[in-house]
Amino acid sequence: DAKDKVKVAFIGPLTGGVSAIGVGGRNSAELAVQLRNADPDAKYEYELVAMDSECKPNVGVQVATKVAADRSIIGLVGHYCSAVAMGAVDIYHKFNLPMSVWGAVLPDVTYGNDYKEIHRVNGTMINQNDVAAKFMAEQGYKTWVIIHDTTDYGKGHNKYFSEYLTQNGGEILADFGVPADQQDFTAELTKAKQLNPDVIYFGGLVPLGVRVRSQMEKLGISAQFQGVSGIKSDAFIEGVGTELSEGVVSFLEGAPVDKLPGGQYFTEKYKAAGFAEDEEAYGPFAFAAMSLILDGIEEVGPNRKKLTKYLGDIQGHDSIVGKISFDDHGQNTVAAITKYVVQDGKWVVWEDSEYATGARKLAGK
Amino acid sequence: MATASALEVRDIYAAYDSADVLEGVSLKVPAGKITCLLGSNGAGKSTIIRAILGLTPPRAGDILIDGQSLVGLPTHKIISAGIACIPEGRKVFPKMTVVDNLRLGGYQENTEAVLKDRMDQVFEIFPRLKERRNQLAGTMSGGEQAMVSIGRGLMAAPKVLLIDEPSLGLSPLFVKENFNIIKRINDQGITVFLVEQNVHQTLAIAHYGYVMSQGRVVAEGTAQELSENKEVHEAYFG
Amino acid sequence: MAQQQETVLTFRGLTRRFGGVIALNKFDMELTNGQILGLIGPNGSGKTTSFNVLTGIYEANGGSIEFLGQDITSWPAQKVYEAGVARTFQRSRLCLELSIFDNIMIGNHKRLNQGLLFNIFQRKALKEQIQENHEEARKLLKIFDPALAEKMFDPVGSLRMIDRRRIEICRALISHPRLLLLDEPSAGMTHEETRELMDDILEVREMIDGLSIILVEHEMGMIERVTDKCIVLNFGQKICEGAYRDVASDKLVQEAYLGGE
Amino acid sequence: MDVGLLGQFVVNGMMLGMMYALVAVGFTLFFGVLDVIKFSHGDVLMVGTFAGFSTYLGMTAIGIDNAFIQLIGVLVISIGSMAILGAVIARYLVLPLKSAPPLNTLLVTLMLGTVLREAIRLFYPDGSNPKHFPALLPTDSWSLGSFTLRSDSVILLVGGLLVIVGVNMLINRTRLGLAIRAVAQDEETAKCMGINFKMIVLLTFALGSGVAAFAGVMNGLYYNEINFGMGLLLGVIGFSAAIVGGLGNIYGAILGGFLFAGLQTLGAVALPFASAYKDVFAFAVVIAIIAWRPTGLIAEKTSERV
Amino acid sequence: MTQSLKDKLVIILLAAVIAAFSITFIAIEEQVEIFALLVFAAALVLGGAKLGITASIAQSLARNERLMNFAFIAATIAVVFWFREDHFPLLMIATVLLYVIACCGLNIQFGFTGVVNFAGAAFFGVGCYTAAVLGDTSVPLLLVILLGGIIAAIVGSVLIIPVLRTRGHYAAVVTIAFGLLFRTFLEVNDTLGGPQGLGVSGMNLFGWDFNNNIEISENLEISFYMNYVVLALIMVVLTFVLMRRIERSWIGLNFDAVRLDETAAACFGINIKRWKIVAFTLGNFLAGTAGALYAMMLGFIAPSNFAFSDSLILVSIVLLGGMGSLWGTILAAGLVVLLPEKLQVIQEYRFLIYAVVMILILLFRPQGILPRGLRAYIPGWRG
Ligand SMILES: Nc1ncnc2c1ncn2[C@@H]1O[C@H](COP(=O)(O)OP(=O)(O)OP(=O)(O)O)[C@@H](O)[C@H]1O
Ligand SMILES: Nc1ncnc2c1ncn2[C@@H]1O[C@H](COP(=O)(O)OP(=O)(O)OP(=O)(O)O)[C@@H](O)[C@H]1O
Ligand SMILES: [Mg+2]
Ligand SMILES: [Mg+2]
Repeated sequence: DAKDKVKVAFIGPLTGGVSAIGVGGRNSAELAVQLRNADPDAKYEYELVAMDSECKPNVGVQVATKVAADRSIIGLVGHYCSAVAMGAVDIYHKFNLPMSVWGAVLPDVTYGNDYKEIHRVNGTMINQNDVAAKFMAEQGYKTWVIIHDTTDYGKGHNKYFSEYLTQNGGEILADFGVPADQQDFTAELTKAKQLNPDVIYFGGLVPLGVRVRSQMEKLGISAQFQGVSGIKSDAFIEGVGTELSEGVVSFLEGAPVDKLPGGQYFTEKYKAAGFAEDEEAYGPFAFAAMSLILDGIEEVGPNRKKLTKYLGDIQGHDSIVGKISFDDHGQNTVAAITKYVVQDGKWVVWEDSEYATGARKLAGK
Repeated sequence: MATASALEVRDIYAAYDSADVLEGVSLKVPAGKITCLLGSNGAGKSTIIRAILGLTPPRAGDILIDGQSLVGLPTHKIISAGIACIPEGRKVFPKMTVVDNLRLGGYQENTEAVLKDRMDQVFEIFPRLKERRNQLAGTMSGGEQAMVSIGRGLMAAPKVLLIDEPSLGLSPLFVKENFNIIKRINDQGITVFLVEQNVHQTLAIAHYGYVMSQGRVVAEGTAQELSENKEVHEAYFG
Repeated sequence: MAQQQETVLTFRGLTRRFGGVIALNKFDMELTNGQILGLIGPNGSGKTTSFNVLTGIYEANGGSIEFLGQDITSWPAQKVYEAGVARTFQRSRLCLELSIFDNIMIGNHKRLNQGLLFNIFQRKALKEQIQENHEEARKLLKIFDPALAEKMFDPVGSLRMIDRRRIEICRALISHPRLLLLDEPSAGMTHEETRELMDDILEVREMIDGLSIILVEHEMGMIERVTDKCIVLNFGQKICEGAYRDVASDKLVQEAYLGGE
Repeated sequence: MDVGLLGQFVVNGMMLGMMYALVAVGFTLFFGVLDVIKFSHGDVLMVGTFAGFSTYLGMTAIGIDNAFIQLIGVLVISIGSMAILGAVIARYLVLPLKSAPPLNTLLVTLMLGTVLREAIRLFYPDGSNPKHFPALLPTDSWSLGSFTLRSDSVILLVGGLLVIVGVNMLINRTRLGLAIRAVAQDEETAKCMGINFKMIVLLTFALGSGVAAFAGVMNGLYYNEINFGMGLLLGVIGFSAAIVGGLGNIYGAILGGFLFAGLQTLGAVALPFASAYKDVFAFAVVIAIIAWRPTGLIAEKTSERV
Repeated sequence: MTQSLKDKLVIILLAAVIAAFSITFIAIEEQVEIFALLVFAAALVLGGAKLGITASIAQSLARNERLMNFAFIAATIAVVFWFREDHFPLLMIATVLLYVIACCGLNIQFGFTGVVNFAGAAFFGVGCYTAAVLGDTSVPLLLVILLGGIIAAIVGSVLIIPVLRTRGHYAAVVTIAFGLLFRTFLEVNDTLGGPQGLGVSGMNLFGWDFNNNIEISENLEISFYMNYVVLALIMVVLTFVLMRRIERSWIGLNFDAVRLDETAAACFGINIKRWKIVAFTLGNFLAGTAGALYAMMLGFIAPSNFAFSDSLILVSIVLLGGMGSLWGTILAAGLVVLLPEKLQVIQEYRFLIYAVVMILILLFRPQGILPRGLRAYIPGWRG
């Protein structure tokens, strides 16, 4: 007996500068669907419709409309780029399409509206920077220079980090906003060198982060390099090389995947599925969000309104990124932030690292 | 004819877009002689030159230099076979100096000394060019550009020189001078194929001539014969 | 000559330099109503330059130009045209992608209503204007070549050189200028064609009241036949002035320009 | 500002300027030979860098680990392969569009840039992520107060300078250069002079693309990081630099390149507004310069006549 | 059958075929079908050209312009009606229409007058931001569209001096620099929402909210995008009429003269500066109006919509269609907007494929898909 077909959708940047993360997310969502289809107990047969937003709001709104207007699509896992998400949420609301964000970190995506359709499994940049500022201050650092890209992502990080850092007694000597496609940072870094900060805070994504870290070395800057979730990717380490990545710290929402009961399972399955690309930092969130939506459909059937309701009630739902509980804005509240440090060319959870034990020291300590 | 043809055009047809502009033209340009081609506007004279140079490759027919076919060869190969051209409308390189223009005329020659010699000869014929050696050719007056163009043709020291309306826009004095120059070139042993409107003076220096009309050769003969030909006389002698 | 000797154009000490080259050197000249003036001289003697300075393409470095009583020395090209000077170019400058009619209408700019609102909203009036002008252009072109007049909406790029020259002259004439500047109109034409062209130009002169013409030519037959007066330039300086017959027999002119027999 | 720091800015700016200038030189060449703008230039640079990177990986894999030999290998393969790519582009995309409006060439090469970029992203292993380009040059550094000078920077600067001087000599002093300039102005007449038109165009595109590959490798060696999008902005800036300097000659490209680098450095560190405005500043200055000198800083001599 | 009757039949048939093709193209989703359809269309056009059918159709069209215009409008309405309930196709159609308007603006600039503009997206963006800022005020929204255009034109006037002084590639750089500057400025400066962008309230006409679906009856609810499609269609028709009238008047002639030979134009009294300013301003105005409605339709705008690459998309529409060609612009806008969308199925490969398709089209039709013909001042009139 053939099962009924149900469509679910994924939206992310599949082309352009941040496509690595988008494709990783797409693969992870795909994996969730594959696994569910392989499950003999599943009630429906799922089909994934994946769309490319190019990380551009106008394209994002287009594909959002396409997905939302297609009544055969029941749920959506969408958006890594916050500006795109911001533009699209109105549409999901209008068409009553329940969705969960898998990567965008701008608080306003969930908090800027009262739409019950909108959820987010990953944390916002608020949580991340709160933890980051406290942690770095605890390490005894006093002065910072901030380099951030001028997209919503970088500017948001700059805003929240500065806010929390001042609360924690840190001092910001200078901040530099740079376009997301800048190649040369020697001017900014030379100025930074003159200011001689303890830490260089970088708010942006891997490509830019790699350049900043590499060029710090060129100019002989020995300050600690602190990144945001956007650089927590093996691509960062690969890009700057093992030597330069050593001791770089970064912060990411959610518990480390391999620490979670289901995490090991995810990593194995992802490998087994044979995707050409890595899952990247937000792959687990895409997987978790998709799984959550599939769980919902299994539970309440292929109906948008019911699924929205189901998602609204989610509390303490198990997932590979930890327990998911949505607050009244659909934001996952259990957004544990994990601290990472690069050790011997690998991202290691801070607490497990030789840095935590004191065997190795961060720069300037 | 006693002398062998340096250049021979056999029954060529050529077209630009659709209609044929040349309809079965045959010509012989004997070595060491001046052969002229007369004809009214739009008769297809320039098209023959373009066909010889491979710029408007003929649709049918053959073009031979020293018995070797040129049809289908790219222009630069045709030039290497020993042909040079002084094109209609001068066609100087406007953003280059006079010297560079002349230097390009001798592009196929590699020896600096030879080139210098030839350039000195050109300067001797056209003192104005020597004066203006570093002026951009594009800024020169119409007649001055003609001098550059002729000088450039001489720089190649070709076996066969194709000349298309060289006296266009030249002063009467210079037109005369020009025909003298062509004669002198020919005296040096260069075969000349001359397209002109200036019938009197052309026939005065040419050995043999053809008359074209609407894509066909309508008359031919020695210069003498042509000047005496009644029809030609009526049609072209003002 | 029908008209009285009213002065149309005066150059006083007109000078123009290009770097070290003095293209025009204190050039004095006078042209009266209805006159055809032949401007001749060796290559590079400044003939075209005098046209360019007169029409405002180049600025004069010295001297003055007076046209119909106005000092137009540093007027821009547009204003000179408005005042009634039209020209052809030594190297034909037609818009090859446009039709014959379009090209001629470019020359008629000052007689067409160029208002934005007129063109966009008063379509009926515009239509009439188009048709009137079409008729006029046809008539003019017919004088030069009846066959061409039937091809008004063909692109100029498809025409022979000689036809393009004719169109260029029509473009200059259509606006009924007071002064027509012709820069080597017969270049590349046979004797016969040259003669026809000259007849056509003379015919047009009869049509347009008080039209004066300056003609630059190297074809002495033509100069002899049509000019009332000749000026010979050499190195930017006037070396001789007078009727063609007198000028032609001048020794200096013979030496510098004509080349004695 | 202390002298050391100033020196640092100057050296950094010069490195940046050198790279812009090298890209701009390519634009000047293409423009010079066919009056076309090849917008895929930046992406060819990027592909060249990846070709060099792959060469390095390959050499390492077969056990060649002498940095000097690696460097030579990287340069030869990268420049050589891009020269071929440049010629292929000229042959199949640029020459066929010779008689179309010039903007169409621009569009086609722009699309080609997208093809190259996307192809690397999709088909190069893990192509969407940045790669760590090895430091193949000696990295000793001298410090003097706040001034640090690294030997690799010096070598790159000198290398870049040599390439530019070489290209300039080639264009202005040789028969090939003469032919390139002639072809640029009048194809048919150039042919009548006995110039092999097609060959010259292909050679020029090969030359320009080879220079781009050199700039790409230089970029990789200097920043130690390469990625599939690196050519995009570099292309736009190189183009702007070539124009602002003036398309008439190579000095324009050099001047434009250094000017741009100078503006960006100045905008980032020395002006009284947030550094994020530095590109706004740089481009505003570019507009102002062009308004002031409509044919570039080193204006082309006009050769137009009426 | 008489010639004129035959012409009329040909035109109506053609419009019907175009409508059917558009509907199929917009409706299908399967990769194979899309390629099959594209190949089929290409074969049809190429085959038609070989057999001379295209030429004879073109003649029929030229003889009956009025009918052709109406037939094509009818075809568009048929397509729109077909998708009356489907939001997404209507959104795409409206997007195409608005791109057509913006590209008409660019056509005036460099198709007619030769003033290159590589900052089309920036002027489009000015319109968008105008709508975003004014959308919440009490300014009537129809006026906002107009204001979008006017403000775009005013912003453009900043560039007038460099644009007037430069030509060709130099002018290109002026606008490229402006486009980059514009986007960076929006991103860095937070007054207009910064990189996060701005929400835009929807169009509202005399109390009629454009963002609500139109309920006709119990089981027929027309998509709210229909509002925008209709308004956009009206704007396209107006733009089209304007473009045609410009082209077929002395203004169009002046534009052409300025583009083709500035020196000759000046010698015949044509005021180069005036016409360049008119073209530049009018072009930016059109781009701005299109932008204003686009922003209201989309409901959200951000700086990354107005990048250099977006300007290039506009330029490529103009070139692909054929410079100065109106029908070409419409065709190319359809292709350039819809094709990447249709290629969504191949996801990350879509830009690769899209770029390859564009290259192929240009190699086969270097002058654009429908090159502009000679000016016919009065349709069908040849003196
Ligand atoms: N590029 C071209 N495209 C189409 N037709 C052309 C082209 N060049 C010339 N023609 C046509 O070919 C015919 C012959 O032209 P050609 O230039 O050979 O004549 P010609 O005898 O040299 O005349 P002239 O004395 O004017 O130089 C003319 O009718 C001309 O219109
Ligand atoms: N734009 C310019 N730049 C530099 N020199 C120029 C320029 N225009 C003209 N000249 C020089 O000025 C002189 C006069 O040129 P002009 O064109 O007026 O001569 P002309 O009398 O028309 O000659 P021709 O009969 O050969 O056309 C020439 O020596 C020419 O080289
Ligand atoms: Mg000829
Ligand atoms: Mg002259």
